[in-house]
Amino acid sequence: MTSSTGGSMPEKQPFKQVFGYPRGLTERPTHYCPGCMHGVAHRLVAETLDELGIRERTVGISPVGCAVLAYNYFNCDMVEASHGRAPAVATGIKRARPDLYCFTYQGDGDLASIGMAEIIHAANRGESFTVIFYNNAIYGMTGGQMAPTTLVGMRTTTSPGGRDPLQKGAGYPICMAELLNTLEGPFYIARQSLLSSREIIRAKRCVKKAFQLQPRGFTFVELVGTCPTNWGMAPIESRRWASENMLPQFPVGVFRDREKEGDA
Amino acid sequence: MTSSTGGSMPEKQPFKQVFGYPRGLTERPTHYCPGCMHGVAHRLVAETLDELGIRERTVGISPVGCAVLAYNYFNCDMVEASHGRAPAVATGIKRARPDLYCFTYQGDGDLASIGMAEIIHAANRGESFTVIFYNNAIYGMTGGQMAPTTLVGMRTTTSPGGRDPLQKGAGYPICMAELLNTLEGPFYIARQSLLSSREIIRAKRCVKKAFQLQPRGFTFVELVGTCPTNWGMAPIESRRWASENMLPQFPVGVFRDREKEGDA
Amino acid sequence: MNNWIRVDRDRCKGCELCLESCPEQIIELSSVMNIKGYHFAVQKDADRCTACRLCAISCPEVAISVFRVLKKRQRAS
Amino acid sequence: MNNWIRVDRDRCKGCELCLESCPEQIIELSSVMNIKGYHFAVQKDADRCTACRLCAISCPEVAISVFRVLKKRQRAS
Amino acid sequence: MEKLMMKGSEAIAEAAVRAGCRLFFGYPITPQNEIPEYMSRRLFEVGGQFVQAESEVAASNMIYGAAAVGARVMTSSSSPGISLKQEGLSYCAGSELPVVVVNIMRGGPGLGGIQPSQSDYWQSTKPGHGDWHPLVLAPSTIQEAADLVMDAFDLADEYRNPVMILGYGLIGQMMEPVAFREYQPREFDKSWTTCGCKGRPPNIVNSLYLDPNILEEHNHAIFQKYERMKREEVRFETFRMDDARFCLAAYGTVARICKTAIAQLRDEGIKVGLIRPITLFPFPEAVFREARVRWILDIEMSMGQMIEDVRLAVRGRTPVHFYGRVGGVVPTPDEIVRKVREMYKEGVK
Amino acid sequence: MEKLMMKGSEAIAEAAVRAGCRLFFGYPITPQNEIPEYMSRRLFEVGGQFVQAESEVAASNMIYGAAAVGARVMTSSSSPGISLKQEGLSYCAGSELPVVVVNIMRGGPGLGGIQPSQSDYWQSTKPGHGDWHPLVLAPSTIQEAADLVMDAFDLADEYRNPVMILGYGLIGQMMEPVAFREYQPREFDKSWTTCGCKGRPPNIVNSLYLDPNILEEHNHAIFQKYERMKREEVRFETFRMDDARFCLAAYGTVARICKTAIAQLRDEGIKVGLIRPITLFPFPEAVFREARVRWILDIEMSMGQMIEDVRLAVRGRTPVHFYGRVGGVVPTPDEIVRKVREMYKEGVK
Amino acid sequence: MQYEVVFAGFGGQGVMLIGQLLANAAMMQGKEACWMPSYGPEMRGGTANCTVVVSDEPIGSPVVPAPGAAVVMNRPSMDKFEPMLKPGGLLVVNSSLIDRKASRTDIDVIYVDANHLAEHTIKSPRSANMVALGAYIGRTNAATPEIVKEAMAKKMTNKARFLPANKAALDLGISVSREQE
Amino acid sequence: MQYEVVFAGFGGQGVMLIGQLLANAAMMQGKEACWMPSYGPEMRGGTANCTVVVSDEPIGSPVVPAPGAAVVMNRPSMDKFEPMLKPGGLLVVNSSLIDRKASRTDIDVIYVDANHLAEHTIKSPRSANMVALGAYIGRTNAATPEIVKEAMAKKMTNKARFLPANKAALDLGISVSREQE
Ligand SMILES: Cc1ncc(C[n+]2csc(CCOP(=O)(O)OP(=O)(O)O)c2C)c(N)n1
Ligand SMILES: Cc1ncc(C[n+]2csc(CCOP(=O)(O)OP(=O)(O)O)c2C)c(N)n1
Ligand code: SF4
Ligand code: SF4
Ligand code: SF4
Ligand code: SF4
Ligand code: SF4
Ligand code: SF4
Ligand SMILES: [Mg+2]
Ligand SMILES: [Mg+2]
Repeated sequence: MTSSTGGSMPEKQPFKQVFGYPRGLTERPTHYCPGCMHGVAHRLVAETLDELGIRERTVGISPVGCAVLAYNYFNCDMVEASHGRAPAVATGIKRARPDLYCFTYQGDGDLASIGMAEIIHAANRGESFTVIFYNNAIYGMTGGQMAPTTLVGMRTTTSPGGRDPLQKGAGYPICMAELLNTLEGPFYIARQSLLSSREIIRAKRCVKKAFQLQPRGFTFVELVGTCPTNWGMAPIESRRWASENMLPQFPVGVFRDREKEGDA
Repeated sequence: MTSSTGGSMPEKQPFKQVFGYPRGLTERPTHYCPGCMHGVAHRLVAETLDELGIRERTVGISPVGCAVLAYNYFNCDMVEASHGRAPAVATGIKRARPDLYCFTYQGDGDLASIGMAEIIHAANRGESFTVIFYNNAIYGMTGGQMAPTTLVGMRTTTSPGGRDPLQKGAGYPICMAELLNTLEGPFYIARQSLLSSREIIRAKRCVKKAFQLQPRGFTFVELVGTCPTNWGMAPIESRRWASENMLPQFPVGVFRDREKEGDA
Repeated sequence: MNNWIRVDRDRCKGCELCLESCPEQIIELSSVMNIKGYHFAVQKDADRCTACRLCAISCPEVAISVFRVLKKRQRAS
Repeated sequence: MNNWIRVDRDRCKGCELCLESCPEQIIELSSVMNIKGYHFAVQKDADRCTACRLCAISCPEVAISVFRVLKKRQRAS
Repeated sequence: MEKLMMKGSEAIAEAAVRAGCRLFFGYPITPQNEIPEYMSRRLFEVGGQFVQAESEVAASNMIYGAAAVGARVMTSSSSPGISLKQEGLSYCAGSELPVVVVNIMRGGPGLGGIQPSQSDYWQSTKPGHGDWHPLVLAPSTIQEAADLVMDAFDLADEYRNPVMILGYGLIGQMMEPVAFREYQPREFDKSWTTCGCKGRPPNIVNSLYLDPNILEEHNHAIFQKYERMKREEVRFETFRMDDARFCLAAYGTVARICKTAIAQLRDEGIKVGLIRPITLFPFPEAVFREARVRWILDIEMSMGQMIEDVRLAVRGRTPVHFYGRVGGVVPTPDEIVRKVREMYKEGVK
Repeated sequence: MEKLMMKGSEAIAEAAVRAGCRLFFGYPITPQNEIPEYMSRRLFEVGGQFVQAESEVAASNMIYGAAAVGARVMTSSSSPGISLKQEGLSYCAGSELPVVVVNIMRGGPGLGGIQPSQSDYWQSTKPGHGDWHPLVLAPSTIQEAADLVMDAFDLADEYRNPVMILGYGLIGQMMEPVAFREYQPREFDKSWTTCGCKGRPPNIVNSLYLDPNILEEHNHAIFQKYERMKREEVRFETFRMDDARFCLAAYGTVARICKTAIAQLRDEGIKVGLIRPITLFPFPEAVFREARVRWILDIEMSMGQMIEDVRLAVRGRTPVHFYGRVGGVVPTPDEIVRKVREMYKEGVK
Repeated sequence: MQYEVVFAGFGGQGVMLIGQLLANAAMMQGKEACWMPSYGPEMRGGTANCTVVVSDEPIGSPVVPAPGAAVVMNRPSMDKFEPMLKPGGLLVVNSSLIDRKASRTDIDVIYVDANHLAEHTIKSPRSANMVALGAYIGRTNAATPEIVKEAMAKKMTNKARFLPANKAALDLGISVSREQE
Repeated sequence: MQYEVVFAGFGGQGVMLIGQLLANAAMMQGKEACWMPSYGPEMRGGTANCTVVVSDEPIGSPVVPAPGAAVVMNRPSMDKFEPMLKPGGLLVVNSSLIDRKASRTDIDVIYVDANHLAEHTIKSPRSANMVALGAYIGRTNAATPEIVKEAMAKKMTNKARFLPANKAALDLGISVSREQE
């Protein structure tokens, strides 16, 4: 992978590009806000498609949410699903074409609120696709309303006094990885965070694993991310805030790995 | 509660009626098939309304399913909900009138299939109503299709070769009590069976408890019952079959009791 | 003892669950049919009835009432 | 060392995540704006760059490429 | 009355609160998020309740429950969300429940776009399964939106039927001065509600009738209410129709755009007027039928939906032409002027 | 061709399989349970897949996915379930996906009943949000149902648009002889499907267009397909219209009931004929418009829905009257005879 | 010629089946045929019924408010369908379970002791429905006995062992109805 | 008399707010007023804009394809709205961020160094938008300066401490525009 062209480098020495733009992404700049980690999550998927050599056999599904335009960013065949129903769409795709790889990319409003029935039942049927679940504890796209994963006390435009499960019956943050882990169907369930480079590296491993195991069943990776815009924070601040506040609620880890269990 | 009239009894001795028709039920005969335990479940609720003296302050919600006509059987105000959405209807009722008691009565297709999102979110918000969940592992009303709680290998009209999670991706039985127990919101969660008089007595205790605790939050009682008609079994056989086959999959017990936990 | 049960014959659907539930095995189905066309439950041997209510508890149609003859001290209360 | 990074200036949104991620703290924002109106990231002291890629891994815009100068034995391979 | 400069969505929400609405169940969707957001602040202040429902489906069933126990309740959404509410709303109609639904339409089909559109006319006036209609009110200014919302609650209670406020981004996002009139509470019979059967036999809220003859009767009873609506609730505005030889037909803010166009056309000597239906169901048939004009030009932000009701109203006596923009494109006064001028020159096509 | 005595639902399912349908996603609801049940047996035999979806909403999105990768796919439901599918179907239309949907209607509104009804005419022909239509086929015999299902898959592929088979209990539950014609597979362009981008740039299946101008273009493109349907796909049957002075309008089995009535009326010397639309969208306007009759009597199992399309077709030139039964009541030939006789005596009302 | 007949009885009496047999037989004879069940919860526990229309011409209405014939296997069915019959119509009454006589005088009535004959003569209690069907086709020309038997053989493949009994029951029903002519 | 003006700029420049101030002021002056934002994802990162219509009569179209005036706070906004202006219309250009001159000759143009003036003269960098608003009302009669200030006081209650600076900025904008007359 050496190359003789490059930036403006002082001396011509032999070099190697050790990080570059993945083939799994189109060249289109994203519409995401500065510091939003949807872009990171996209890249992890894209790199995985490259590394596993499955880009041309993969169909991705964008959700309704900030990632709705993901169909412009992933450099593979893409389908745009209705809000929350990506797992049903993926079911249709994989039942028709089990030879393809398929992933859904969903936000927390999409997956855990309106799409709760669809994710649970697809997981329970053990449909063989991969879910990339971007959890930023808020509805980004629509301007910062409360999500099922919103933390207790967190202010959003529909929980202006902070999410209040007791006085206002606004409910508690729902932990999707743990919830799905009570089902028999899933093959692989993990949660990782995107809040530092090191965490991103760990997350990447899980994303890749999820795609590798996809032919054997339902694989699910929750990625704890941010929404600087609707949290009203600078990107760096949002990263810190998420580390301190979201990770205790949404602990990272591999919750299920049927391959390791030697279960299949 | 002594009474001087009675059946045709040989000698006139003082006696007491130790079991009779509850006020909580109307006198209408049910449309349920012979030996179907919907009737038992109804009676447990009705007796509870009587014993707690809340019949006139209670509104019940019938589902879409064999119990759809429950609005004719319960002797309290009744609302008929759309398929699976009884928890949403109950939310509307209790938010408007927290002073009322409210229960939903739902089947497994209603609650665990189409209504999955509604039951999870109502539970998670800790809405203060009681759910009576009649689990007979099948769609009774529509003629015996597979339900989310159908056992692996069980034949239904839409799993004619037996529910097959592996070859046909038909999924595994979903254990609703356990699933809801992963949420923070619920106050009380129990599962009991209706497969013998003794089990019914235990079930009654839980139903009553659920109503007693209702003012403090979301209470849920799953009742393992039968569907002799669509299982193609005589009532007694169905009771035996359920004991042997359903209870291992759906173990009885009290999964959560926040009162005991001293948690509230 | 002289307890007994009363079966609402036209509510009964002849499911036999009470038959199986009775520890004394003193319930049987009638040979005639009720208006719905079911053979209904009848108590064949009331003398042995303990008024344990297990039959009634099992009955999905709430067709059974149970009556207990009071012993002397019970009558007092 | 003489590794370096290249920032696609018009992709960069000036979020500063790479700044914070760089163990060498050798990235800063430009004073000028790119076409989108953002101050973009620039590597201020390439000499200290270890090509560790942590900046690139953190960048949501995939705006950073990382180049490593090969040591002699690496060149051989 | 003090005038406030308010966003349409917020004026709608505030008007609801002033009309006694204490319960709101809804799910976010652009371009109506300001309604749930406003309600999430406001309702707890006045002792009400706000629930962000898990979905539009759930929300449409939450209002069902709240209405069953006699509460004034509202939900709001936008086109795809309204599609999801169709089952629940049909239940409300079947069970004769008074609910108020706000639909701030956007372009379709599918995910479509979020810009203004009127392409839910059909699913609003002739909705989901079964024979039923909501009473549909289409405001053209923020002031009117606020007024109609107040009326909506009374109409819902009067007819025990869903009432829909039909707007789109131009109404929901726009700010205009609004003065809230003093709302005069009226008494409605609520003896049918399911609030506990103390002192009476139980009430049942239900839409299931297994006997076709009874279900038929039930349908006829519902349609008798619609007949009464047709007699008593039809609303419309006419603008410069007195001497008009040509007539524009448009609802909502599109009618305002037409007015701007009409001013210009009148200056050119083209005698054109406007009929603006305010109730889309019941549709103001008579005013169209009785309009003595050479032609009617129906203008919509859709591929042509209300036009069918206009045509049905005139029964072939007046030619009805169409000019539509769609997908979020808002017609400008100029293009309407051009279109009319063209038709004028060509004579009656 | 061998004739088989088959239930309508099963004939529909079998016809789908013979037309190459290998995927079925559906949710139980009376009176169409035989369709999913049949498919759950049959599809695995032919190497296909059957999924009992968790809901109608899910099913309508599963067909979306399967169609996106080029599969022949079907779902079926009944009225309340079709309401729930409205969002998903609008997405299918917006993304131009070929799907086949069977609606075995029942009485409404709400839970209604399960007996035959035609009160989904509106939500079938002028459905959910956004400007779109499925191509709607209404069979009147089991044989026709089987034939139309086969056509439906071709029409869906031809137009990349949802096609709906509209029936009700009378079609779904009834048994009649049916002979399945040899299905002739046709080739359709599937280069747009999302089956992996090997050797080409990625394909996108999508209905979102944030730029209103592009969304408007997209709408126009879709409507060009509808215009073509109107030219090329209109189907109807006429019965004894040659010398008819009066015309009945009815679709589905109701038309057969009309035929029985017509036989009797003709015996009495009343020259009445029948126009039976087979495609409800595109609606057979011309045949109604060109019918030289004194009046048209529209007969539906609804409160009057198709009648609007009949009226729009005749543009006021022919009076259109209505006779409806609703809630699951099926009109008898006798009552139609009586109604026509009455109108005949009164002359043209 | 058009035949319309309702078969009605309790859920387990096999009335749907005999309706289907008739419809199949008619089809096999080259006629038009249509079988229409009642469906839904009304079936559960209560009575079941189906209507069969057989005709030489395409069948108009599959719904027959006043059928030409009714085969009633139990009392509620008799109560329901006797009044609906066309004047001059045919009523086949399962006198084993129906203790009353027809009250109309403008119709033909055949009383057939179907359950008893099935149990005692045919020794196959479950073929009472076939006896009743036989009584119907013995009187009308909706389908020939031979072809009904062919239809039986075709349709009841998984119950082949009952075939001889069913055929015998059909014949018995035919002869009963002829006797009453 | 009817005024139509578009306020446009980057997301954070406060263009929506000055539009609302103008609309509020007009209303307080007894006029009809209408404020219409652009909304949706196009706002994110990109430009935001709103249209204000002020009139003595009920306002017809709130959508104004060819506005009488535009206040453009950044370059993309200028590129977008300059061509749309009505002939004879008014363009207020924030010359701090826009380096080019207007290319049309059939319109009035005011150049106002809004960011610079706000930062250096007013010492309140965030009130560049008020400078621009001042420039607009200094030239038109859509609303009087006094009433705009009243509107400020009413609308920005939670930012009262910025009020003096904002008023000063408004005045500064007014004088700049008057200077250029
Ligand atoms: C049926 C329907 N309901 C609601 C919406 C509006 N909507 C768009 S995105 C969204 C929420 C997105 O939140 P999330 O899934 O958390 O994604 P994020 O934007 O945070 O990445 C909603 C409610 C819609 N488009 N369709
Ligand atoms: C929206 C909708 N979908 C489907 C149905 C049809 N339906 C009626 S009952 C039922 C299932 C009932 O099963 P369950 O909830 O298990 O209750 P059971 O009859 O077993 O008591 C279904 C699918 C319906 N009425 N509405
Ligand atoms: S709104 Fe939030 S989630 Fe959406 S792109 Fe912006 S930062 Fe990311
Ligand atoms: S069908 Fe099953 S669940 Fe329904 S009433 Fe009969 S036995 Fe009970
Ligand atoms: S009360 Fe007890 S002993 Fe008496 S009949 Fe019932 S079960 Fe038997
Ligand atoms: S349990 Fe009840 S219904 Fe069943 S046989 Fe006994 S009395 Fe009859
Ligand atoms: S590669 Fe490492 S050292 Fe070099 S700039 Fe990036 S983070 Fe800093
Ligand atoms: S992380 Fe990327 S987008 Fe953010 S400042 Fe660095 S290079 Fe720019
Ligand atoms: Mg989110
Ligand atoms: Mg069930």
